[in-house]
Amino acid sequence: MRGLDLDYMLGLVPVILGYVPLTLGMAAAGMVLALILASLLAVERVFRLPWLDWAVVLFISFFRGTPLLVQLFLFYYGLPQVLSVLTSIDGVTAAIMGLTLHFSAYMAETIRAAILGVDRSQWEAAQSIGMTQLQMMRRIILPQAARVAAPTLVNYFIDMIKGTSLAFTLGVTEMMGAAQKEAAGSFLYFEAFLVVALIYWAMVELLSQGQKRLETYLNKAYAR
Amino acid sequence: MRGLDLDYMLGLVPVILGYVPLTLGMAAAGMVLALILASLLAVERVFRLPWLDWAVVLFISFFRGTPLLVQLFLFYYGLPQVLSVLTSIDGVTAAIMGLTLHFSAYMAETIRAAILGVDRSQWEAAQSIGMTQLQMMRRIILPQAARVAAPTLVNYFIDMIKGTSLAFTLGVTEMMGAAQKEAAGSFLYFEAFLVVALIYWAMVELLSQGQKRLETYLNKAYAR
Amino acid sequence: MAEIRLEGIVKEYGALRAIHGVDLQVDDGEFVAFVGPSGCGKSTMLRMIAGLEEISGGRLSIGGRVVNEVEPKGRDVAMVFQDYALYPHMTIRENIGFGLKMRGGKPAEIARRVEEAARILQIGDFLDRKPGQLSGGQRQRVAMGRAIVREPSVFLFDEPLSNLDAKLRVEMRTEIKRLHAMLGTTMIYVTHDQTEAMTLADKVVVLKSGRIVQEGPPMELYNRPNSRFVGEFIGSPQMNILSGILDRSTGTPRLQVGNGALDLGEVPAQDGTRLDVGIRPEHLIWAEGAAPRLSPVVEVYEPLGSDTLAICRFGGHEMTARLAPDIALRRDTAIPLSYDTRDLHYFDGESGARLMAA
Amino acid sequence: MAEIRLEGIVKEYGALRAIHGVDLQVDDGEFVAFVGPSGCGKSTMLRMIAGLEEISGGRLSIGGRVVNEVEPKGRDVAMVFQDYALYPHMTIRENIGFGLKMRGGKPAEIARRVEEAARILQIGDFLDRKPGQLSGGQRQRVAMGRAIVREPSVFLFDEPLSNLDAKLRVEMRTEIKRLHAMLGTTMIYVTHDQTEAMTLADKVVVLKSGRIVQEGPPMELYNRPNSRFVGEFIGSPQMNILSGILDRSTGTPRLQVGNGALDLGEVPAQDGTRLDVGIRPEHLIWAEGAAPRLSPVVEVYEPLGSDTLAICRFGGHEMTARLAPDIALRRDTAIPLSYDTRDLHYFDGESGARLMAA
Repeated sequence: MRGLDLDYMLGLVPVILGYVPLTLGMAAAGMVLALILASLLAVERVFRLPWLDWAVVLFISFFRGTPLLVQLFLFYYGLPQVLSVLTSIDGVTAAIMGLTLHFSAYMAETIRAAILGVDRSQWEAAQSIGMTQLQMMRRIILPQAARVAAPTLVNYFIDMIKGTSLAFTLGVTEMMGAAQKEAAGSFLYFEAFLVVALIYWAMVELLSQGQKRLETYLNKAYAR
Repeated sequence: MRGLDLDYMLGLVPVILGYVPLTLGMAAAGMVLALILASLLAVERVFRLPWLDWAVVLFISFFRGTPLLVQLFLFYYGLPQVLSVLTSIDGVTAAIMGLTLHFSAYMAETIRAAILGVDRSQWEAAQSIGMTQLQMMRRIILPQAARVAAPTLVNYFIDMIKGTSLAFTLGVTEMMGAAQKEAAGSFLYFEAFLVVALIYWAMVELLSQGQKRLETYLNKAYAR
Repeated sequence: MAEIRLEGIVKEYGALRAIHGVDLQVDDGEFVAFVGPSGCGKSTMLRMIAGLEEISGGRLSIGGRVVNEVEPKGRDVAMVFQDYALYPHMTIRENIGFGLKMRGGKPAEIARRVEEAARILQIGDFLDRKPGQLSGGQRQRVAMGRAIVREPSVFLFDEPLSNLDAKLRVEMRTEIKRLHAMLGTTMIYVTHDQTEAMTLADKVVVLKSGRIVQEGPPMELYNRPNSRFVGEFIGSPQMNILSGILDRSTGTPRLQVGNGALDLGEVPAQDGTRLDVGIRPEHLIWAEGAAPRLSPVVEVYEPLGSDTLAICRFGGHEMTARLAPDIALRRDTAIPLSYDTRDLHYFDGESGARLMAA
Repeated sequence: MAEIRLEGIVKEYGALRAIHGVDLQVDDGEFVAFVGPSGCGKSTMLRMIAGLEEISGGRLSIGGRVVNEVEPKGRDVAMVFQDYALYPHMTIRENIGFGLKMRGGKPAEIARRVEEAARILQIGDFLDRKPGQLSGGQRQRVAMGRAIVREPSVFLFDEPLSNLDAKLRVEMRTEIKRLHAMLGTTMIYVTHDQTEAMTLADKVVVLKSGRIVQEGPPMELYNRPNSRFVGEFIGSPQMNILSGILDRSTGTPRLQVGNGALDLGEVPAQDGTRLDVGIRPEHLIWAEGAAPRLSPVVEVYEPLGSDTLAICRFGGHEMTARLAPDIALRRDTAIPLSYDTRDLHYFDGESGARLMAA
């Protein structure tokens, strides 16, 4: 039909790159919050506190069991209708909230598996030298679990970066939104979305390389 | 602000359920195509054919490295601009195409890891009784790899079902699209999206249960 | 003072009884080995003493104090685990000193005691490495160092050598024996390997299905097993067992086995009794020239260098003789063997219990 | 006819040479064991014979035919793998028959041969189970069945028993020996365990760093090791080595070791030579009453039942004596030992080579 307009693409790159900080900012905020929430959920799942466990199980199941898009729509368009505090929620906040809840459910399972993966004799050795449950968790179990979980958690961070593209559907002008707006003027949709794709690809590739190095490093430092 | 309109929700359930076949149909079609494509990619990655390997690596990296949403927009809004055969592509086809390519990249890595996970001595034992590469693959390696990969592949199927929700952004009236339209009339967005979420949840829960049983069964039948 | 007393110790998992009321006395400074096939309850017993497993019934006292309800840390015991249980994220120094640090020891005092433990176990060179950089044998030493540094009154070992290869196992066995000689601390050692139990312990406790079958010094168990089970379990190669019928018709007692007969010594049993007669491989003596008591056929023979094992067939039984390495053997050939009837063990053919003179 | 000849066999991985030109003859029907510490190249050699590893140089012939370039299936060999390599998705019957099926065997003929192999190995009861349902020993039998059924002219075993526990290992060892007696097929067996090599093989080949150090019948290696390495590697407990200086000043040759001296026999070496003298634990004899040749101090002792090992210290060396079980030993006490000088082994103090009479 027509050739690629490379000049247009080249010109678009700095425009889209200008939105990278927003994308990374949303992902980073979501990651930090999700890590905290996931750790709490995971520790609960390990100790299985009565009266709390079923709620945690339900929470994890719901956020793993429904699409992120549906969750975002529910928070941004739906929830303000029934919760007055959320009436003036903006798209970015809703996106971060949605990413946090969605990924914390996944990450909780990863952290839980890593905690339970620590050998039983490690618990017992700690117990026999007289540590409290909390000391054990903090000094013995979590440092080991963190190393096991780290590569998977980095993977979730990568997924989260990709997940920020859904903020676009909440009307946030992030990379996709900006590309859409640009293309609406030029009508060069293919070029615009391709630029977005390539920038995402570059970000993810960089992080994947870092993750691979982390994995190699942890495997080496942590050989048993 | 206001209470939940349960009557409305109950009335909405059969409406949304009517779109479940479309969702499952898209996911199933995508899954079948992705399985075929992923197996081919995985086998290539194991044998590393010269002149093809770099292309497969690039393909997998691109489709894992960019958001599904961006891929769908690229195929539906962008690609028809430069490829005339795609001019009249409809949303459902574009969604299936996008899901196939996206998930085949992930599944290829799973299948490849499962193949390489089969003990080297299994290859050698097969080799020493004089099987050809193809016989080995078909009779010894793939049956074992399939069992290892199956639970993860079912997980990807679940992810694919959730991924179909993005077809909504291509203008396809699937579950989300239907809910959106309904809610546009009643203005009960929260209720509408909640119904969609609950139906997704139910579908995913059912499949997860099945997956867990499959995993237990395979672990038992396959103990070493 | 760290003698240990078990009185009627019971362990139940729901309706399942794993330990059936065990009584045992471990003296101060004694080295006791629990040995038995897998599932006999030896590890469960150790874990109850360590406080890692609750006691369902009976009384456990350490150093005169009943400790059934005492937390592990309050029992003044240190346990060495089969998989070492080292903390992979800490250096060896930190691993060894960690218990003291958690108890609020002074840094200078901790450092001194870590150095001392490292000296005893010859691991001073690795103190700043991580466990992942050590070999299996070195890790096992560190695990022992972590126990030693706490200066407990009892050491508990849970199959500590079973992850090591054969050669290292023999070396570490000697190390542990030296350690006991040096420290003089009470030690309880769990193993499934009878050689380890025999070579290490002052007292060997043989367990089976949650009960003590026999306890005593190694050589007592070896020379006077109280049952066919202990006879076969202790000693390598295994004791030969010949099952047959006691025949007193010719005056001297004989065992009818297959279509042959074996001379016996004084058996405290009646004519016609079903009998299992045991004889250890080294008690079957080459009887060239002399009149052999039996002439089994060699099936295979295995030269070990210092001895040769002849695996033979006699009266439908397989039996092993330990012979001098310079005897020339041939497959499918009968060999002349004899024995001293005082080296025979007599077990009841039904219960397997040793037959004792009235 | 399935003799195997290796002539100048070399294996290189890039610039690294793993096997340095090995020559070896394996006769038809012979049972040969390759033994050595890890990294000595024993597995590489076996894999080259199997065709699983390319040969970098030299000539390999099986049954008189050069097979350097022949595919594994064309060599008429069957290999038994350390981890069994059973196909987990097939029943035992299918596992055993699979190779025949792939070669286009007739179903009736396959069934007959599977049944025959199952009978020999006593696995007839498991034929319809999956490998996952079998114990380690049973799986090992199936792996052997898979090899037997093909009726190859050579069996290759790659550490087949190393995943089994000690007791089962001894049992299966005897089984393999019986199998060889029954089939009479040429077998090559790789192991790191010198006991397995000694007990199984007609000829033991000791490897070190990709070279054959010594080859010969088990007892020849045991009685006349050509180097300190072989002397220490073969035999358990290990040969004692005393390093010192040869002293001929008193007329009879003696070894100056620490501040003591040992009587030697006729040593083909000059006064003042650095010497490693080897003596096996069973050649140190209890010398109560008689004048002992040495009086080492017992550090620990280990009763094995049939014998007791005394681990002693003498002239700065650790040495082990194998004594009768009824000798009473005490820690930190000197014991009177003697030996026959004909049981001594003399090795060069520098090269470790056995000193031969000129």
